[in-house]
Amino acid sequence: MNTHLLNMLWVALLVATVLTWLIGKTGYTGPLAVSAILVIAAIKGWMIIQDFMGLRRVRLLWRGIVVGWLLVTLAVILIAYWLGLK
Amino acid sequence: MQYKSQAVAKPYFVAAIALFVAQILFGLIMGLQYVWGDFLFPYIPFNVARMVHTNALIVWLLMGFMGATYYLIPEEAETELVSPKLALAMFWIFLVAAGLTVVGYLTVPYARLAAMTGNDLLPTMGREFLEQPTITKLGIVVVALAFLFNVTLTVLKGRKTAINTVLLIGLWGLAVLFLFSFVNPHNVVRDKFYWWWVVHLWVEGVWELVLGSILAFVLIKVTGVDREVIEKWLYVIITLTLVTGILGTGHHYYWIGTPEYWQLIGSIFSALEPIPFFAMTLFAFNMVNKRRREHPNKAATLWVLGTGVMAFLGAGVWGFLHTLSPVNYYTHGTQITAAHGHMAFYGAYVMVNLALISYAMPILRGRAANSNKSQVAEMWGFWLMTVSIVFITLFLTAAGILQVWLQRVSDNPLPFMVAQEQVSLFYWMREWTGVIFLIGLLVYIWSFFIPGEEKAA
Amino acid sequence: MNAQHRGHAPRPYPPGDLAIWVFILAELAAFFALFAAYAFTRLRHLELFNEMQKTLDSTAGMINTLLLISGSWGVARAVAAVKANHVRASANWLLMAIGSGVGFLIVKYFEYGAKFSAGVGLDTNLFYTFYISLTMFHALHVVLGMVILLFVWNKTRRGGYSAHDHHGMETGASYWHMVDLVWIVLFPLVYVMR
Amino acid sequence: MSEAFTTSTARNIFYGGTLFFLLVFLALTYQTEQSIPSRDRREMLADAKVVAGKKIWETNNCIGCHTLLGEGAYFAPELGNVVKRLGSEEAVKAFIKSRPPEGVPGRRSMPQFNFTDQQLDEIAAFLKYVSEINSAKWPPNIQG
Repeated sequence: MNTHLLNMLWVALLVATVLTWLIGKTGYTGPLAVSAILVIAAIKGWMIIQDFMGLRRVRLLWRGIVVGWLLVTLAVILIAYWLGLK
Repeated sequence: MQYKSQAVAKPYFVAAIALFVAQILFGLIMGLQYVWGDFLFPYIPFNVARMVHTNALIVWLLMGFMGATYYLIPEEAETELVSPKLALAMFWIFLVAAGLTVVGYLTVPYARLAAMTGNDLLPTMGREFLEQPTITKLGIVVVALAFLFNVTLTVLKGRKTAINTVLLIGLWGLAVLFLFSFVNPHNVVRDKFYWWWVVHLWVEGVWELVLGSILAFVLIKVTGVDREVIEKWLYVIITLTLVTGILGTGHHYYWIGTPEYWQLIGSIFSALEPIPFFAMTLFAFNMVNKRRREHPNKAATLWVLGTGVMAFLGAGVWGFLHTLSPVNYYTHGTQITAAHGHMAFYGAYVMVNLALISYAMPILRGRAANSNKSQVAEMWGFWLMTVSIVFITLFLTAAGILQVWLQRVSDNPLPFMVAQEQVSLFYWMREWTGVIFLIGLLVYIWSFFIPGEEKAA
Repeated sequence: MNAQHRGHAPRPYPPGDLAIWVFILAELAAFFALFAAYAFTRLRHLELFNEMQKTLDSTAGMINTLLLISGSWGVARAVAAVKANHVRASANWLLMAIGSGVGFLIVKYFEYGAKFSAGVGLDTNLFYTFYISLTMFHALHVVLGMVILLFVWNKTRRGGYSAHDHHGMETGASYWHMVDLVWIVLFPLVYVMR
Repeated sequence: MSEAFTTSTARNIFYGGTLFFLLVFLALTYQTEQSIPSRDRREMLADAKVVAGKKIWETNNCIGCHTLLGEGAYFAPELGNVVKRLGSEEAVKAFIKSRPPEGVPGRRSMPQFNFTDQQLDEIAAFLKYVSEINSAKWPPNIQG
């Protein structure tokens, strides 16, 4: 495993986390903020699944299950949020 | 039969099936009382018939488990049972105690029975499924201890496999949790809370370990698949069982005065409870597909596959149907629960017992498998009983849905008894299906008496 | 290690023991159900949830996210190190991950402490039922993950793993990453978005 | 497959996972015990009649036909809210007393238990106590 890549991802994940927190702190709400937050979560989760968990080199079925979990979970959250807007 | 002491299993199996017949007969009486209210009244009131029906079920399943344990432990541990005499003595004590208890139910008013058996000293009677007199309960503890002593020592001196380890964990858990039947606080909420530690943690917890290990044992025998593979599956299945089942207890804590967060926890974990049952179905079919030998006992294989499917349907699907708290709010304590109970008990515990009996009984009688004729009759029994239970479940589900609608959902909710009359058609259909079930059971028993030993031991 | 894999057909099974993956999938299913239940219950109690969310300490949540991510990174580095046969470094990376778990629990301790001393409990209101159930359940997974990592660390320290045999370490690592992954969803859902 | 999936790991996950969820369950049990005093009306148990009533409830196997907070048999009406449904404890007592010993032809009927007046008081007190337990708004309506 490329340790350099791991380090880069680590920094990226830290930055993304602070970004999410800032969105909350600055009081941004609404569809745009929530979409941004969920997209950030998706990217973070994807990085963890692909390279920390190491599923990048595993056949599609297993990767699909875990990435699928992430996307479906976030999609359900988004749908519930969207329904709440009406 | 590889070990002489396995023979002690035989009386357990015979008694189990005899009690099974009693269970069904009293079930038919109750079913009739649903539509013919004063049938046998006041000689056998409904509650008495129900006690016999449910207690006979529990006792015969336990008898079957014990017989199964005595049969499979020597073979797994590769050593004779520590004390076959103790096993036989316990058999008779258990049988006589169970018999006397049933006689007590049928001949004496329940309050008198309670007074006669010293319920005042340690009141434990009169709670669903735990109606047995306190002295019977103490007797069960003694029998269980002697039984566990016997089989645990056998395993300790012999080979320890995943199957006998899991079986022992299940049996010890069963015995330890039974001790909660002696916990009977005055506070109804706490009473119910710990009552479920016996009832739920039995059937959706430790009993499933027993079920899993018996199933694994029979699968190894009839398919010839590597023990290694089957044992892995066994561990995965029982992990899923306990991971979901322990917190799944929460689905009983919705409306009995316990805090409302149980609605969240109970709903989530019991929604996952079908997973282990689904895994069990996959397991059974997978192993049979991968079989390395054609075992002459086709009937046993059928029972094993049946267990996988019916346990998933009855415990998994029908359980899930009414387990989420918003649904359960309406279905709690209706015929839906009864529907689930019938198919789950049959699909999981009745069938696994019959699977092991089907496999072991011919061997105990000195042959690898019964004659074709006998097996055909047994399979007829299988199909008659299984199809009947499916229809009983469907009719009770229909009755339940209608009951929920009339009594709880509609704009002008009907009183309980009025709603009951509205659904009596389904009760009649259930009763007739019950008769077919009894016929199936009789065919099954008849198959034991069909001679012929085409296959040598 | 990297070169070995490049250009090869994908591996049939995820890293670690398949049994842990069955367990991981069951856990993910449980968390999915919890998240979905949260999201849809929020829908019916929008005002309560939006108002109550403001009482949460999102900074504590953010620090905890950083800690878990760092722990996950540490474990990934530990696996990379053992594959390169740097056993000592691997053990140290594991220790760092365990340390991040300890940090997580310390932050949680203060966070809960503040809530409980304010009289908040599981049945204060629906939002807190979810907040406490979800985060407490997750925190217990952190504890379990730490116990697993402690075993793995101990075995690594004694030279139990090597470039040839690190199946057990990958098993523990996969579980730890799952705990992290779940938090990545939990943090924005419960602490931030409204 | 055999390398990817070992029996010893499966076994350890079984023990670890079970222990984990058992501990969670015990912790929740502790929490439940802490919080139910506000819901279970335990102060009513100070009345000896309620305690005696529960014993009569048990020794006559009422649960063999009825449900109580939805648990029991489904042959006869729910009794968790029966005091509210019939209107008063007096009405409950009158109903129990009025059951014909030989039953009602063709219909379900409760047996005649020949309770003394004191026993009837005790049963009614017990059912009154159960009706006041906070059961999260269950049953959905007065019919139980």
